[in-house]
Order: sequence, then C-alpha cells, then structure tokens
Amino acid sequence: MPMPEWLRIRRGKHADQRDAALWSKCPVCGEVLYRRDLAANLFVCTKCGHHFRMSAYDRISMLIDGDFTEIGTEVATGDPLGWVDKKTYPVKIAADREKSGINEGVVCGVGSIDGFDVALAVMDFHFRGGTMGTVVGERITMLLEEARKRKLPCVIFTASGGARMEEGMFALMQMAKTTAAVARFMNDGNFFVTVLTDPTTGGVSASFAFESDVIVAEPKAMIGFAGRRVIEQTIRQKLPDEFQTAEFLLEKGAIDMVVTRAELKPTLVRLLEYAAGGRRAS
Amino acid sequence: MPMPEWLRIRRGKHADQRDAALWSKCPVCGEVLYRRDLAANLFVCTKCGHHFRMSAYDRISMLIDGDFTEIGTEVATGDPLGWVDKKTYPVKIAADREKSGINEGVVCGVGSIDGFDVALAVMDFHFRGGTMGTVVGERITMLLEEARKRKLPCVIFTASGGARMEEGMFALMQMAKTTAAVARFMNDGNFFVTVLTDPTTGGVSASFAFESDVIVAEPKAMIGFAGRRVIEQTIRQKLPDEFQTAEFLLEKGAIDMVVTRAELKPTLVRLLEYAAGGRRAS
Amino acid sequence: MTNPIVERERGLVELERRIAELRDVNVDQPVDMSPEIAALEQKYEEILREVFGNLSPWMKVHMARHPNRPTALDYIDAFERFDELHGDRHFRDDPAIVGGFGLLCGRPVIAIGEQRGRDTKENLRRNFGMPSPEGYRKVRRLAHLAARLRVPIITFVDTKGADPGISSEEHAQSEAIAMCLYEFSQARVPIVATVVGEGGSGGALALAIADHVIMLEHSTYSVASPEGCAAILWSDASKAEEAAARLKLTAQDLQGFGIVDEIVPEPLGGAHRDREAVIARVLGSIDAAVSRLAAMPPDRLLEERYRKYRRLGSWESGQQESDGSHA
Amino acid sequence: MTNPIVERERGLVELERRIAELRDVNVDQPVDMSPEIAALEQKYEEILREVFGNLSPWMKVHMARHPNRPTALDYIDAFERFDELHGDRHFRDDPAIVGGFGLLCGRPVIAIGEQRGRDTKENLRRNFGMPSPEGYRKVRRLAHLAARLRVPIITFVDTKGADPGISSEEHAQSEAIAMCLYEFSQARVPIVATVVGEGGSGGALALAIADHVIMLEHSTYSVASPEGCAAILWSDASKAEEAAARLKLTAQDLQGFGIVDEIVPEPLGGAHRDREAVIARVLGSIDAAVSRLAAMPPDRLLEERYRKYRRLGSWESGQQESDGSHA
Ligand SMILES: [Zn+2]
Ligand SMILES: [Zn+2]
Repeated sequence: MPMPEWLRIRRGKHADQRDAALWSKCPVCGEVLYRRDLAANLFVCTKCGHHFRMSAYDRISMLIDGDFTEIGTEVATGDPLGWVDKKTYPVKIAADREKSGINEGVVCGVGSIDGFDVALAVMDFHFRGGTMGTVVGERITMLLEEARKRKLPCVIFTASGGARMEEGMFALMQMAKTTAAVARFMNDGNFFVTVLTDPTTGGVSASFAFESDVIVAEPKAMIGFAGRRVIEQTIRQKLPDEFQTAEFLLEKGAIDMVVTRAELKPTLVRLLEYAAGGRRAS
Repeated sequence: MPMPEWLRIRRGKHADQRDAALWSKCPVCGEVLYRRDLAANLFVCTKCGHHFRMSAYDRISMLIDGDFTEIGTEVATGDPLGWVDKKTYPVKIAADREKSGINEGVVCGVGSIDGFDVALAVMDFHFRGGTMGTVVGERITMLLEEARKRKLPCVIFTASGGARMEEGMFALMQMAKTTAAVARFMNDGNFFVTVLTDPTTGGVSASFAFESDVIVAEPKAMIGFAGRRVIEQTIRQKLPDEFQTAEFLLEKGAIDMVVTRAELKPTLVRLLEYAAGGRRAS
Repeated sequence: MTNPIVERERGLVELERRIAELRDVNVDQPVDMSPEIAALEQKYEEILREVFGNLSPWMKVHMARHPNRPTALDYIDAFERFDELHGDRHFRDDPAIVGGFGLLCGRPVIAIGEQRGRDTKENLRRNFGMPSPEGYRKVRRLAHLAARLRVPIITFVDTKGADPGISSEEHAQSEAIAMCLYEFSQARVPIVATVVGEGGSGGALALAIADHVIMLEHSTYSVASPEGCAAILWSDASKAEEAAARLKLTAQDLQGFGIVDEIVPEPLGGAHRDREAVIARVLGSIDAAVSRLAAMPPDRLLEERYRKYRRLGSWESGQQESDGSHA
Repeated sequence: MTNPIVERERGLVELERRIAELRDVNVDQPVDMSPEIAALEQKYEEILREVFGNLSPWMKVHMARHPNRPTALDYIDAFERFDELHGDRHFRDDPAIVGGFGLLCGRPVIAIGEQRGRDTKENLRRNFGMPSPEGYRKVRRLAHLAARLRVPIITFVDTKGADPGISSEEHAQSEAIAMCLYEFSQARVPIVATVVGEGGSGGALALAIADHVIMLEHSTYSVASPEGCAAILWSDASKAEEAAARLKLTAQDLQGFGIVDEIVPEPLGGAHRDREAVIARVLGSIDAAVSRLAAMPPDRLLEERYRKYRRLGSWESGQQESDGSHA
C-alpha cells in the first residue's frame, strides 16, 4: 500500500519510525509476518486471517481515493481536571503522541471513497486505547455538523476502550454531545454507517457506535458495553471465547454484518451507493 | 348498577331477556351468584374475584357519565364471500344478534368518563366470539377518525377470538384499516389507551390492541397472538396455566398494568387526566 | 403430509423420461421417429393441461407450498445487487426474515422477504418461514430505514403464518406484528408487496400493507390457513379442502375484491417449471409499480394508501360501498 | 464492604441514646439537669459538624450509597399522584427502572427513575438499581410517550451503572443506552434530571441528558465508579479513594464545570436525616425548573439543549472555550 503524499506529510517523522519496524508477530497463530507483506494484505495475517488493529492513517489511506481534508486538527487535548497520578495527564498525552504518531484518538475529515464523497472518522486504539475524551467527542461532533451542512454520508470507524478517565465527567459528556450531533444529522435524512473494529466498548459503544443506520463489524472484533473482565468478576465465572465477538453479536441481532477487511471497502461503496440513490456524487 | 334510559332503549327487549337470567355460576370457584349481586359487583365473583366477561353495554354503562352517542350503528354486517357452511353467514349473524342483544362485535361512541370526553369502543365476546369482521373494523376506524377530528382521547376495550373467518380476507384487511387509522390518530399527538379483556387474541391482538400509548389489562385475561391450543399442538406439550395471562404479559414487559375492575374506572380517569394536561374537558 | 401437486408431478416424470429417451435414440436411428415423438409430446401437453390447467383453490394451496417453488431469496438474488442486513438490534437475528439493501433496475431499494428453507436443513434453520417477533422487528427496523433514506420498500410474502411457539408469545408476537402494520401504514416511500407463495394471516399482512400488491397466479393469501380455518369453525382440520374453497384465497378472487392489484402469470404447472421467466416477470412488474409510485409526492402516496385500505370492507346495511363513503 | 458513613453514624447512636435518656429522666427529677443536657446537645452538634461537616469526595461516594438515602421512588411517591407503567413491550419489565405518569404541582409529567432496593430482598429484585437493556428500553419508550403527549420528563438518577451481566450484553446493552441518549437529545419537551444518589457512568447518563440537571449536595456523578476507575488506570481497585478525589465527581465540582445546573442542600449528616424536607426541596426545584422550561417554545428548548452539550469540552490548544465556538 503506497503512502499518498498528503499522508506522508501529515505523519511526518513518525511514518518513517513506524515503517522501521520490520516484522510483526500474529497474536493468534504466532506467525511472524514482514510488515510490508502485512500492510499489503491490509494488516490481515496471511496465515490465519487475524485482523490486526490498524492505525487511523493506514485505514484512511486504505479507503480514501485521493485527498483527505482533515477536520478538527486545531482541537488539542486539554486537562480539565488537572489530572495527576504517576504522571500528569499532559505528560501522558505527549508520550502517546510520540509513540502512536497521531495527536489524538480519532482522525476526522472529508474525502471520497471510490467516487463517493464522505465524512469519515477513524478512531485509533494506539492512542490511549482509543478512549474518548473531549478531543474525540469534539472532532466527531464537528465532523457530523460538517456532514450535515454538506449533506454528506458519514462513516465512523470505532476502536475504543471506553471513556477517558483522566477527563472525568467531560469524557462522559462526549457521549451526550456526539449523540446530539448524530440525531441532528440523521433527522435530516442523512446516511450514517459505523464500522466497529477491535475493540469497541464502553462509552463509544453506548453512543454513536450503535446509533447508525448500518452497523458493520470486522471479524472477531470485541464489542460490548461492559468489559469482559468486569463481567467475569461480577458473575464469578469464565466467559466463553466467542462472547462479545462480532460474530456473537451478529447472531444476537445487534449488528448488521460482519465483513472481512478485504471486502470492507467494496461493501462500504455499495452501501454509499444505495444511500446516494445509486449515483456517485461526482 | 341502574340502567340509564338511553341504554334501556338501545337494548330494547334484550335487556329484559338478559336480566331474566337470575343467577350465574362462577366458572372458577363454582359459586352460584345472583345476577343482581354480580352486576352490582361489576361482574366480579364476590367469592374468588374472577372477572366475568361483560357485555359491551354493561361496560359502557359502568364507565360513561350520562349520554353516549353511538357511532357507526348504520354499518351492518355484509356477506362479502357469500359464505355457507351448515348455515349461511347472514343466518349465523341473525342468531348471534338475537342471542347477544347487540348487533355486532363492537359498540363505538362518544361520551364522557367522570367529566373527560372520550371516544370509546367496547368489543363484546358474546357476539361471534368478538371476532373482527368488516363491521368491527369499520366502526373502530370511524371512531378513530371522529376522535382525531375532535382531538378526543380514544379508549378501546378489546375482547376477541381473532379475525372472523366467514369474511375471509376482508376480515384480515381490518387489521390494516384500523392500524392506518390508529397511526393517523396518534401522529396528531392524541392519546390512545387500550384495555385488554379476556380473551384478546389473533388479529385484534396483533393490531390496535398493541399499538396504544398505554396498555391496560384485566386480571387473568388471556392475551396472545396464537391460541393456546394451536401452540400446544405445535410444541406437543401442555402449557402452564399462567401462560398468556395478563400477569404473565406484565412480567414479560408486554403490557403496562393489570388493573382490577373495581380500580379500572378511576385508573382510566387518572390516565385521561394526565393526557389532558391535568384538566377536565368541561 | 404429501403435496398432491408433487404427487401429480411424479406421475408425469415417467412420461418425460420416455420422451427424452426417444429423442436421444432418434438421433442414431436410420428410421425417423419424429412423428411418434411429436405425438407423445402433444399427449404430454394435454395431460399437463388436464392436470394443472384448472387448479382448484385447494390445489393452489399446495402449489403455493410446493417445495421447489421460488422463495423470497430466489427473487432477491435476481436483483442486480443485494446486501443483507441482520438483526432486530435487541435480541436475535431471525433467519425466517431476510432483508437488506438491493439494487433493482438501477434503483436502490430495501428488500424484505419471508424465507422458507429450500431443503429440510434450511427449513429447520429458517423455522419453515414462520417469523418470530425478532423477525418482525427486523422488518420494522428496515422499513423505518427505508423511509428515512427515501428508498422504496419491496417485500416478498411467503409464510404459513407467524411462529406459534412459546418464546414468540413471550416476546410479544402481537406487538411485533402490530408495529409492522403501524410502520408500513406510515412509511413515506413506495411499498410494493408480492405474495410469491402462501400468504398466511397476520404473519403475512405484516409485510403486505403496500401501495401495490402483486400475487403470483397460483399463490394464495388468506385470513387463516385452510387447516386453521377448518379447525376454528368446524373443529375438524380435515375439512381444509372445503375451507380453501370457501375462504376465497386465490389471486383471482382477491383481485376481484380489489385486495390485490396485479396477478403475475405462471407457466402451466407452476412457477418452479420456469423459474427464470417467472422471476424476471415478477421483478419487471415490481419495477413498473415502483416507477409509477416513485413519481407521486409522498403526501399523495400516503393518502392513497390510506384510502385504499379505508375502502376495504365498508358495507352499509349489507351493501358494499365501492368508494368508501366513510373515508 | 462496610459503609464508613454508616460506621460513623453507629458511633453517634450511643450519644443520641444518652441524651434522650437524660431528657426522659429530667422530667421526673427534683434537680433540673437542663444545663447538662444542653451542653451534651451542643457537644453532639459539634461532633456532627466534625464528622459530616466537610465530607471528602470518598465520603460523599459513601453518602450517595447510604442504605437509608431516599431512592427514586421516595421522591416519585411524594408526587400528588403516580401511576406506574411497565415493560419494554418486547421482552421484560425491568424492576431496576420505575416509570410512569405523575402529577407534580398539578402538572402531568412522565417520571422515570433508577430504583435501588431499600432492603436486601428488594435489592435482589431490583438488581441493586443496575438497569438491564430492557430497563433502558422502557426508559426510551416512556420518554417517547412523553414527547408525543407534550408532557415534561422528570428523571431520578441513582445507579452504580448499567448491569454488567451476560444477558445484558446478549441483549445489546450498548444499543439500549445509546438509544436513550438519542431519544433524550431529541425529545421536544422539558427534561429535568436529578442525581439523587450515585450517578455512575453511561448507565446514569442514559437518564440524564436534560435541560436542567440537579444534584443533591452529597450525591456523586462520574465517568466511572472510583473502584472501576482505579482498576482501569492502576489495576488496583483499593485505590478507589484516590480515584474519587481525582475524578471530580462531587456536585460542587460539577456545578463549577457547568455540567450541573443546581445543587439542592442536604441536612448535616445527609438526606436521610430529614427525608421529608429534602424530598420537598427537590420537588420544589424540579417544579421551578419545569415551569421555566415549559414556557419556552420547543424549538428553542431543543436548540439550547443542543448548545449546552455542544459546549462541554470544547478546547482549542488546551484552552477551554466558554461559549462553544464550534457550535
Ligand atoms: Zn495469524
Ligand atoms: Zn368465583
């Protein structure tokens, strides 16, 4: 997957750093995979089909045709509670930025997927476990407002461990804020698709992830409100492996479809085509 | 319960006939009850509390303050399929009229309940098992249209064995017709209450009975879509006694409240008061 | 219970086999047997007409239930494209209901169908096409989605009726069906329903409140199954054949009543004898209806839908009103 | 786990008993012991202030969880009238949610609350006030009913959080909570939410998107329980006290943030020490808020509700925006 120029610029030095890691080990089958092969295979294990977690920019470049106009880059992480534990919250954030190569838990913007203009948000588990703080909530809200203004369909990729503790109630309030934006967006008759990737839990799961017209999930993605450990502690027994997987939720009627990463882009394009009345925007 | 003049006129000779039956036996505890005592106790067994099935006009006189203006009396039973088995359908209808003292399976009209103007429909199981044919569908639709025009709340008492076979698909279509009228009525912000009495099944259960704002049921009323015998034949086992009772449905979350007949009128009055903004109409 | 249509087909198989053999043999023979073959074929056609030409209501019930009859998915899979959506978002995905986005003649639609199994294993999985409350809630959800996105709703009706099991009653089957009726009566988009097999009771109507209702020539649509009707009225399910005749459940009867708008013809012997042609014809009829309905302003569409059902069964003093004077 | 507030109260019981005894004895005595009694009473007041006068966040967590603290139904039963409505119409009636029509200061409302048990038996029945998806679906249904009938929505928040059990996950707890948020964010009627005890996470927020949010002086409201937060961040639930302090979960903190609009004071020692006064005060505050909100046109009500949540947590370059420049 060649990296487009805009992406290379946006990632800066981190792009090089990340590419420097030459191989990855599959956490499911143990296969050692060359990173270049893995990327070429959309970060799906060539041996067992395990879907690796992807960075937001890798997702975006996998989907978006050409240019991608980011929204909300000016919104930066605050420290509303003045949080300190072993480190201050700003120090943690700085470390995560360095490590993950992105500046917050979601990347939002407008671009086109196979000719269909779309508002796209992609959460990134590598940044503080994809937790939703005010930046995530604010950027997604800005994206939904922009999509509403321009009558664009909106696609959100979720990946989240839940609300971000260090922002306390401000984090929880992002569930309310994003939902209010979703409701306005949908009330105007716009199309909303969410793609739940591993893992999608807590406050993200219990807000915009499950408010969309069509809920797609990646194979074996862990999806739920309560975390697996919390449930196991509560009921004092082990849960079966398939509990809270995408496939489990499909059977339980909670999601619309489980789609492999290879099929994901064509599926999204078809969904966008249905909602666009069968016509490409351009 | 003294019979109001309008009611005495409406029932004509049947009123006298029915009152001639001096006693009734409770089907639950076997107690023999004087009909006058039973009527005075709202047709509830004084020994075990069993709620007897009530005739439509007894219901109406139990609820309505003074006058009751019937709607749809001009709508009479047709014979769209030209049905004949042992008897013709018109002959069956005539026999049921004679026997039940009413001219079809529902009585509809406008009156007031403790000062609240209301559109009221009461089905009567004594007329062909409360089955819904075109007259039932037509009268209920007319009532809902009148209620919509006058912005009155609507209360419907259901009692039905389902759709009336002898009117074939015309009977089934009454589910569609009444539902369309319910939807228009409710879309205007009007208040709709149904009271499910024993039994409420089939096409009535699967249309207006379960489309209301508040679903009240009488104790032990049998409520369901499929009949008990049909289910037992399908699963080849006996069902527990409480299956499909009002209390069972309350636990299963299907209905809002189970209310004894003694509490029924005060409960309806309170519900009407909430919906009327706390004020009586007059 | 054996299907008498299938029985009759078995009787024809031997004749079909002989004709085929003769054709094969004829190629290698010095003597031309074409006249004999033609005679046999003519005979075969006569028998077909004799056996299938004038089906009684009871035979139509069995034709509608024929195991090889095209099912909802056979039609849906013939769309240019179909992406199935699953689940009621609350409890379960009911395999007796299939639904999702489709592209029909270039137009995006929401397609929903009641799906029987095409073999025993699939029938078990799909509960013989009898939907549970979860299935009807999926229907409602998809109809609501269609209305939100202003996309027409295309349904395929094919069920003996709603599932009559314990958990269906526990999960409020009545409410699930009622809320489908409610949603369909309000959806501000064109709705075209096609009864492709058996249309049984409220479980069928839940998908069939529509601006245009199509029936296949030999499909049936009735207030109750003939067996159920006979059991209810005469406590004798064996009188189902009589009930089938009395219920006026054929496409022809229902078109006469104004309950059904269009009948799509089937080949002699039933839709399964020329599946592709029948499917193409049905999709063509649906497309024509949708095209006409899509041109109507939503307010008028809804008003006409209301009037259509408002009219059905308006009698005064035993006389049918043809124009719904109470409307 | 013992509740330290209850522990402290136990320590006071002996003193209370002695004062009461002295008062009884005093009546029959020739020597007046009033000065001694007055001194003891003053001492008692001092101790009360000492013990309860300046509660730490962690103590407030325990005050919010106090077994005698008034629950949702204690407030709702103080309405002029209440008629409970039950069920999600699909699957179950969840006793952890109570809701129905009420009459408050002569005004019809829909009241909805998260209901803990007031003893062990009731706690088991009500799942300790932790709602299941069916409970949240009942909330959504009632909120929708209120919006249809143009009746204000009054909620009482009091939960450790949504039920974290197997069947809750199987029945799509996430969807159930999300759709409550969705419904509340759109309902075109005034919404007043009061956090009367513990407001835990998304399970609390599901009832708390409101035009006016009230908290009792010692109630708490947080993104996660202190125990949960400590487990998540430090894999050590015993650091809950530290988490309680860091999370800024007190009514006072949240009013400062603009997340909470009003604080209703409690008597020294907590709401359960003068239940009637606290309940009356809360209902008075709710009524005042509803009266104000009911006078607003629905469009403006919705716009202000949107702006209120739109503003929360809008930072640019680490700076809080006070007026939501992105709105
Ligand atoms: Zn692998
Ligand atoms: Zn009795």
